[in-house]
Amino acid sequence: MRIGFFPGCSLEGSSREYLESIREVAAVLGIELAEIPDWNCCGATAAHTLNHRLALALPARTLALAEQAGLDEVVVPCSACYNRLAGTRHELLHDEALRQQITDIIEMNWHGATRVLNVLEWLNRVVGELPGHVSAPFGHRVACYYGCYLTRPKALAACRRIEDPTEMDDLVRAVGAEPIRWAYKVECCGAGLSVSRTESVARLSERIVSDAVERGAEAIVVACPMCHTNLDLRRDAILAAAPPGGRSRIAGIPVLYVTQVVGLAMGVSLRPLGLHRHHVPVRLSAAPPSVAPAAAGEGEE
Amino acid sequence: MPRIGVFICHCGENIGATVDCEVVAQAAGRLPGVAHAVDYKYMCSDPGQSLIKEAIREKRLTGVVVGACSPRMHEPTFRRACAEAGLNPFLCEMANLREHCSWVHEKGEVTTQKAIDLVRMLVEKVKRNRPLTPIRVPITKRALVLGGGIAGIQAALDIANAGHKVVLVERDPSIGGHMAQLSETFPTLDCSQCILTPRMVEVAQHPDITLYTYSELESLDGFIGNFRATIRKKARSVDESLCTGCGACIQKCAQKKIPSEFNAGLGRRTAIYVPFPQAVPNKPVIDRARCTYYKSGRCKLCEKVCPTKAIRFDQEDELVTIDVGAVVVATGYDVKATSFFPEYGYGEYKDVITGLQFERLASASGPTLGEIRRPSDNEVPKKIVFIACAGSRDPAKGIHYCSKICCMYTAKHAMLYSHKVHDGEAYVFYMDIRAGGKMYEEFVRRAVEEDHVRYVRGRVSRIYPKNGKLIVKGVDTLLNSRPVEVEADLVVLATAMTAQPDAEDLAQKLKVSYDGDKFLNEAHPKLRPVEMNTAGIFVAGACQAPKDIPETVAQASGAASKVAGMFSRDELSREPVVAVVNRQPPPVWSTCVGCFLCETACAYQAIEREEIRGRDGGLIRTIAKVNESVCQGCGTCVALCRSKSIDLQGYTNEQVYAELLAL
Amino acid sequence: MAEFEPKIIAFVCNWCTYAGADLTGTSRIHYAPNVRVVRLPCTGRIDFMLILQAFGQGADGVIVSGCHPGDCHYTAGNFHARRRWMLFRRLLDFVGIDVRRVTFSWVSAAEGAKWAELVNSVVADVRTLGPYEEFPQRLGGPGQKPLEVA
Amino acid sequence: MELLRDKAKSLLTGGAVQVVIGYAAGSATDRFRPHFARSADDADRLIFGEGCRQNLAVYLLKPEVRAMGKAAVVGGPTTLRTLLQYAVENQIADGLVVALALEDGRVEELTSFAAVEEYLAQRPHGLSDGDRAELEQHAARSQKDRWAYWSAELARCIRCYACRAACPLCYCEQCITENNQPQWVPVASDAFGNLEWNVVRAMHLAGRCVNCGSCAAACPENIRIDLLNQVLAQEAMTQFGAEAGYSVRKEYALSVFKPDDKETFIR
Repeated sequence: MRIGFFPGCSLEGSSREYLESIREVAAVLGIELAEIPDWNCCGATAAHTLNHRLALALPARTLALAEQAGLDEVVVPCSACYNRLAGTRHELLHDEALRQQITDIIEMNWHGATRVLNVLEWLNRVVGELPGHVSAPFGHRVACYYGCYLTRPKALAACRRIEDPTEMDDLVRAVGAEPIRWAYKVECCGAGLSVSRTESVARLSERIVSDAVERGAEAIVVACPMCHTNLDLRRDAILAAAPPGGRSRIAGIPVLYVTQVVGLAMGVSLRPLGLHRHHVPVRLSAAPPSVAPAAAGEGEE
Repeated sequence: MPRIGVFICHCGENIGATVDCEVVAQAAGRLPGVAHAVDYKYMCSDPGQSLIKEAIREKRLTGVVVGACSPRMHEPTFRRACAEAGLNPFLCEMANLREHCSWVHEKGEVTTQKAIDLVRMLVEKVKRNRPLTPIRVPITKRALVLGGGIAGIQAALDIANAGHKVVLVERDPSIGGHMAQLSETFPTLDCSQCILTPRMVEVAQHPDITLYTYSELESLDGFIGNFRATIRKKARSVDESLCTGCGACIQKCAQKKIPSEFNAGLGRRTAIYVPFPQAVPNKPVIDRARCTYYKSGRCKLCEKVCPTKAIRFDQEDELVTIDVGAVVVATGYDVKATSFFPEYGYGEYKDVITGLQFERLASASGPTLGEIRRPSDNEVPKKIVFIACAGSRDPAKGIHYCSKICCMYTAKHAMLYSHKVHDGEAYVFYMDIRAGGKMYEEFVRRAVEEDHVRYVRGRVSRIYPKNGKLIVKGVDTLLNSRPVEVEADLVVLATAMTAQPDAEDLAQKLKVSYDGDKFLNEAHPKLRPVEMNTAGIFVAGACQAPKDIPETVAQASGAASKVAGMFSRDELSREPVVAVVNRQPPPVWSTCVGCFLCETACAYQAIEREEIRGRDGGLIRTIAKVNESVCQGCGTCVALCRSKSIDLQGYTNEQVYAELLAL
Repeated sequence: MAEFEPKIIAFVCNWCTYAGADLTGTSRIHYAPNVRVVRLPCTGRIDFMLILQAFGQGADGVIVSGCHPGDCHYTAGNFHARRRWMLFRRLLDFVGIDVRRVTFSWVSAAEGAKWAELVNSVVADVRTLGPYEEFPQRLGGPGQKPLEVA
Repeated sequence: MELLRDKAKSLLTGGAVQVVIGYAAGSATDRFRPHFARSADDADRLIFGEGCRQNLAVYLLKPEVRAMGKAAVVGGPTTLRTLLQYAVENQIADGLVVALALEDGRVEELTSFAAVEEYLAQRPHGLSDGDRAELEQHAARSQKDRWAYWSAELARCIRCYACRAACPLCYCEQCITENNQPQWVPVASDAFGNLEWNVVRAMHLAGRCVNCGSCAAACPENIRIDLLNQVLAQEAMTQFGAEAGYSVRKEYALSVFKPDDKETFIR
C-alpha cells in the first residue's frame, strides 16, 4: 500500500521523533509513505493571521503538487498542518470563485482530488491489523490527549465525537494500552500562546498533566507536535506553575506520540522511535505495574 | 351547440379606464359559441348580477364567462348568481381583466387586445366545463385521541363536552403524561398535579369518553369522517373490572428495585405497579419483563394477596376496532438523556441530571418528597448549576431548534431551589433568555432579582468530577469572555425536547408528514396550525413542536373545536375539484393500466386500488381510484399519468388545452 | 419597423403565482402586456406537454411558475414539478431547443413586484432572442390570427 | 445453448412454466426472432447469440402470452431490469415469471424478484462508457448544431410507433397518441408532431427506461431515439440517484422527491 505523506516543518525539526516513529510503524505495516515532491510551508506559522489568500495559496500549492503526483490521500501528522491543508481544501471546494483566485495565484490546476488524513484517521483504517503486529503489548494506563486541532472546527474534525473523541483511545487499546477516562482530552494546552505568553501555556498545560496523573495515567499520548512540545519540553515551566506540593507527582509522567506507543508495542526499540529525544525521560517498564493507581471519581468502563 | 354568455365588467374606472370594455364585449360576441355578450359598469352589483341571471334564463345559456376582477376575488359571487338562475355554478368562469390586465398595463389597444385574448381563453375553457356537484361525505361522529397527556386530556374533554363520543388511547398504564411528573408550573408556581389530576378524573368519569390506557394504536385506515382504528390493549395481567385498586399486590411484590419511569429513574417501583398514586385508572399492571413469575415461573405473591382475585397471568393483548370520524394526535415528546452529552458527564455522573429528573426531586410526590437532595449521596446540594440549551440550538449536536420551554423551567427550577435551600447558590448558564409570554419575562426577572440566581451568559464546555465535586467549566461572555469554573454539587441539564422515539412509526401509521426532527407537520404553519395534511387528522401539543402547557392546551382546544365543528354537520361537503380516473365501457373498463406510480406522488393518500371484476367474480384488472373525500385537487397525478387516465375536474386536460389553443 | 413583440405564455399555480400576479395588480405595478396566463391549481398539475404545445402554438417564450419550495398549498406539488422540470429541461436542451425561452420560477403570493420583474425580464430576453421561428408550429392550430380590434 | 435448452425443457416438462420466451433462428443467419416454446420440442429451437438483443420482456404483458400461463423469459441484465420495473409498476406479481439470465454462455434461473435484485446488484450499473461518451459528444455540440441534428433526424420519423411496440415499458393500453380529447400529439407526421411524440416518449420513460435499446433497434429509420432515453436516465441518476429496474421499491424518480433536490435554473 502506498499513501501520500506531508511531514511539515515540525517533523523535520523539533518533532523528529514523531517522523521517525511514523516511518517505523509504516514500515512494519508495509505502507509506503510517498512524500509530496517539493512540498512547502503549510502557512500555520503566521500566514493565516495576516493574509487569507496567502494562507490558502500555500497549502493549495502543496495539495496541487500532491494531485499532480497522483496521490489520492495524504497523511499529514502535524495537526496544525492538517488543519491548514484540510481547511484550505474545504474552503476551496465550497467556493468556486475563491478556488479560481487561488489557482491563478499558484498557477496550477487543483480539483480537490487529494484527500487529507491525519495520523489517527490513517491508523484507524488499519486498526484491525494492529493486534496482529503487536509483540509487546503496551500494558500501561495512558491518557489520550487530543488537543484542539483534531476535533475543531467541526467541518474538518477528524474525530466523530468532537467533545469526547475516542479515536486515539481505540488505537492505543488495540496495542494493549488502557486509555483512562479523563476530563482534559480536548482542553487547550496553550499552544496558541506558546511564543507570546509562556506563563499561560505553563498554567494550562499543568492542569492537563496534573489531571492525567491524578487519574492514574502512566503516560500521556499525543498526536500533535505542539501538544508534545508543551507537555514535554515545557515540563520545567509546568512544574514551576504547579502548586508546591504537587510537583514531584507530575514531574515524571512521559509524553509519547501515538505512533511511538504503537511502535513500542510492535517491538521496535526505543532509539529508532526517537524516544531518547524526549525531555521527560521515557522509563516505562515493559510489564504493566502490579497495582494500578486508583482513579479519582471515575467509574470503570 | 354551446350558448355562452360573456359579461364584461368596467369595475367603474378600474377596468373601463384602461380597457375598452365595449370593444371587448363586441369581440367576444363574435366568438363561436357565444350567444350573448354585454358590458356593464359594476357586474358584481345587484343589477349586474341580475343581468347575468336574466341572460341565463332568457338566452338559455350553457356557460358564463365574467370578464372582471380576479377569480380569487369574486368567483364565488358569480357562481352563486349562476346557481340562483339555475345554471350549474361550475359552468361559470372568470377572465381576470383587472389584476392581470387593466391595473398592470397602459391604456391602449394592446391592453384591450390582451383583455380579448383572456376572454377568449376562458370562453374556450367554459365550453368544455361540465356541471359538477359538491362532494358529500358522511361522518362518524366519534373522535380518536392519541395520547393521554395534557394535550390529549384537554382535546378529549373539549370534544366530549361538545356532545361527541371520544376514544382516548394512552400507552402508559395511566393518563397524565409529562405534566403529571412536573412539580410546579411556570410562571405561577401552581402545583402541576393539583391542576391536572382533577382533569384526569374528569376524563375517567366522563360518560362520552372511552379510555384505553396501556394501549397503542395498531393501525388506522380510511379517510376523513370514516376512519377505522385498530387499538392494541396490552395485557395488564389484571382484570380491571375486578380490581379495586387497594394496592395489596404492590405491597407484597418481590421486585422492589425497578427504576420508576414516573420518577425519571430517580425512584423505585415494583413489578406490579401503578405509575403514581393519583394514576387514572388507579389499577396496576404487571411489568412482565421484570416480574419474578414471568421470569422464573414462581412467585404469584400478588395473586395470593389479591382480595378480589383480579390477577390474570394468562391475559393476552386484545385488538379492538373502532370507527371514528376524526383523529387528534397528541402523543407528546421525549427529552434527551444525559448520556447524549459525553462532555457533561458521559451519562454516568449520578449528580448530572435532566430537568425532568429535577422536577421529580422538587415534587412533593417525588422520591425525596420535595426536598432537593442529590442522587449520589442524598445530600442537599449547596451549589447547583443549571445548564440551559443542553443540546438545543446546537447544530454540532444535530439539534438546530430551540426547545422553547427550557428558559422558563430553568428559571423555575432555580427559583424552587432557592426557596427550598436557603443557603444554596444557584447558577444558570444560558445562551439567550427567551421569555416571550404572559408574565414570563417578569418571572425570569424574579429569579434573578428576588431569588438571586446567578445567570451566567455563556456555554459550559465540560463537567468532570474532582474531590467529590462536579467541576463545571464554562465561559462568561458578558465579563470579557472570562473562563468560569464552578464547583457544583448538582448539575441540571435543560436537555433538548425531542420527538418521541417512535414518532416516525406513528406518522407512517397515520400517513401524515413529519419534519427532519421527527416532529409531526401541521397542514400550514400559519393558517392551519392544528390540522394535518391528511384531512380529518388533527395535531395538538409537543408532538408537533416543543411547546409549553398553555400553548399545548390552546392547541388541543383548537384541535377539539375543529373536530367539534366537523361533527356539527352530518356530512362533509367539498368543492368537486378532485381528480377522477376515467371509466370506459367494457371491455376497456378504463385506460388506467394500474401502474400506481401516481400513488407515491399523492401527498394525500387519495389514490386507492379498485378491482374490476367480471360477472363471474374473476378479477379483470386493478386500476387506480381517487378517493374524492381525501383528494385535494392539486393535479400532480394528472400530470404524471402517461395514458392521461386521471383528469382533474374543473381543470381537465381538455379545458386547459382549449385555453391554450385559443391563444 | 415596430419592435418585435414576443408572445409569452405563462403557466402558473393558483395559490402562489396567480395570487402574486393579483398582488402586482392591486399594487398597480406595470409590466409588459405580452404575457397570457393559464391558471392551474398547482405546478404539480402542469404537464410538460403544455410547454411544448405553447411553443407549437406560436409562443416565443414560456413562463412556468409556482410556490417556493416548502410553500406549496398542496404540500409537495412543486417538489414533484421541480423534478419533472429538471428532467424536461435537460431533454429540451439535449435536442437543441433553446432553453432560454423557458423560464421556471417561484413567485409567492407576496411577490407582486417579482412577478412584474419576471415578466419584464422574460419579455426583454425573448425580444433579444427574436421570434422562435425554428420551432415547428402546430398544423391547423396557430395559423389563426388573433381577433382584430374592431 | 444446450444449457439453455435443457433448462427450458426442464421448466416446461416439470410444469414450472407453461411457456419459455426466447430467441429462435430468423430469416437470415444474423437474424433472430422471438420464440415461444411451449413444449420440450419447441425448446429445441431456442438459440442464443450475439444478435439476440431484443428485450423479450415486452411480450410478458400481452394478453395472449398471459393466457398461456406462467412464463420464463430469456435475457440479459436489461430484460431483468424490465421485470423489476414491472414489479414496481404493479404489472407482474412476484413468482409469476421466471427469468433465465444469460451471461457468458451460462444460464441462471431466477424465480423471484428478490433473486433478480440480488443478481443485478452484482452487475455493473449505469450507462456503459461507450454510451456515456456518445452522450457527451452530443451534448458538447452547440445548441444550434444539436437542433440541426435532431430536427433533421426527427424529420425522418414516419410515426410508425415501432419504438413504442418494441419498448417493454410502453405498455399503456391507450397511448397518449391515441388520445384525441385533447389531441395531445398531432396524428400527422409533421415536424411538430414528430418532436412532440419523441419528447413525450422520452419523458414518459424518464426514470423508468432500462436502457435495453429495443426502441432504436426497432426504428425503421434508424433514428437514435435511445439517446433521448439515455440522457434522461443519466440525469435522473446524477440529480436524484434514481436508477430504474434495480429494485422493487417504488422509487420512481418523478413520483418521489427530496425537499433539497438541487437545480440551478429556477428563478
